[in-house]
Amino acid sequence: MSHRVSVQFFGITREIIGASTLTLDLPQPGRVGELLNSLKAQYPALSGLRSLLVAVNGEYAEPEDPIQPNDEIALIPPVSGG
Amino acid sequence: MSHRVSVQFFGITREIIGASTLTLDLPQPGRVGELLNSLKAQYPALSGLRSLLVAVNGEYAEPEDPIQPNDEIALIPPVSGG
Amino acid sequence: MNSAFKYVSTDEAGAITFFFGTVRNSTNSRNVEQLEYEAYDRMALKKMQEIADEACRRWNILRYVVVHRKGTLLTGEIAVLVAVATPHRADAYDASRYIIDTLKQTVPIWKKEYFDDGQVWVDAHP
Amino acid sequence: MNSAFKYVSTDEAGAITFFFGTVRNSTNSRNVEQLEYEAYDRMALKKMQEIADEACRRWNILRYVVVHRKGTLLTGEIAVLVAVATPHRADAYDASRYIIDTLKQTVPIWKKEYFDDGQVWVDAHP
Repeated sequence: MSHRVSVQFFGITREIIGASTLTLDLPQPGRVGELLNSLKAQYPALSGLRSLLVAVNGEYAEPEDPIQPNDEIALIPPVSGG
Repeated sequence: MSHRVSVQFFGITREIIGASTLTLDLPQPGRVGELLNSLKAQYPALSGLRSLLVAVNGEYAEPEDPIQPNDEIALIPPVSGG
Repeated sequence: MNSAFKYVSTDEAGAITFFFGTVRNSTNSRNVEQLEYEAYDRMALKKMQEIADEACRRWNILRYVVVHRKGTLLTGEIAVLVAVATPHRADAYDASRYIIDTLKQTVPIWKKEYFDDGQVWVDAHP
Repeated sequence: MNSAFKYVSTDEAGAITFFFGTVRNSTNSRNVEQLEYEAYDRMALKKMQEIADEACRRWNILRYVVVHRKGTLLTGEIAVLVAVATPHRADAYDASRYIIDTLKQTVPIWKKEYFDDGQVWVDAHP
């Protein structure tokens, strides 16, 4: 059983993926670490980044955190504001 | 032998002395410490200040520094700018 | 800037600090022609509010303004503004520095530098 | 303030700090109605220049402005302004703080606070 999640991309990850949003199938219940691994497998250039975090509903998440349907998911490459 | 020096006063020392400028006779060669002692003797309220420095030609001076005729002398009570 | 100053001014303030992050014309002696900032808006605003709230817990802050621009910026333009008003100056300096340091570490905003010979997402790679 | 900002702005600057010392409406919970600043002008200008020169030796400062007002100031008015532009922000914060801290310790300017029930030369007595 799986569920679909929509993932947002910004900055260099948007350019690596070639899209601002992707809809992915994740095993249910998905975890942040699984999402990251699946994306890194499909887009090896992601592994070359200095860091790569996942935000769930606008909060930085840990690899073991679950992903629920309708969560707002975003990939966060190294930030450089300011 | 003595010489006359003109001394400027600011802030609380101006109010204690009751003048912005005084002309004093100092033994020649006068020293900063002598000037201070002479003023404190005449105006005991000066001794109640948290600090009292003398500037000679716009520079903080030590008690043993000499005072020459035509030096610009000022009494400097505790500063409180800013 | 004037409106930020008016906003943070208050009769209880003895100190007001402003920090402006501006677009520098060079990085590692390469010539920067322009910058582009991209933000994850919803999370960026939330994180900036969290940082300001934490600063208000740590220091005696009367008023503050935190603004980050996005889109294309040219050399000399202001990218970020942090204004803090406090009764005493140590708090204004410390809070301002905490806000900008933490903002740079945690707020999801990304900067791309455009050089005459290419473009780079800042700090993306080791 | 705008003219100070324009003056310190430069394409090599990545950080600009402003410090404003403003007239607070109370000291030790006494109500301050107004302030009066008196200065030994010649020496104050000399000392402020020395402080700025020393800051330029210690930090990589591109431009700076240091202004102190004198005479009568009301609550909320700006008494002192320190603006510093540097390539990187740590220098702008450190230099700004050095300048205002040293100015307060060494520049011959005196502040008199007027309360509803009297007046006091600040810090004059132990």
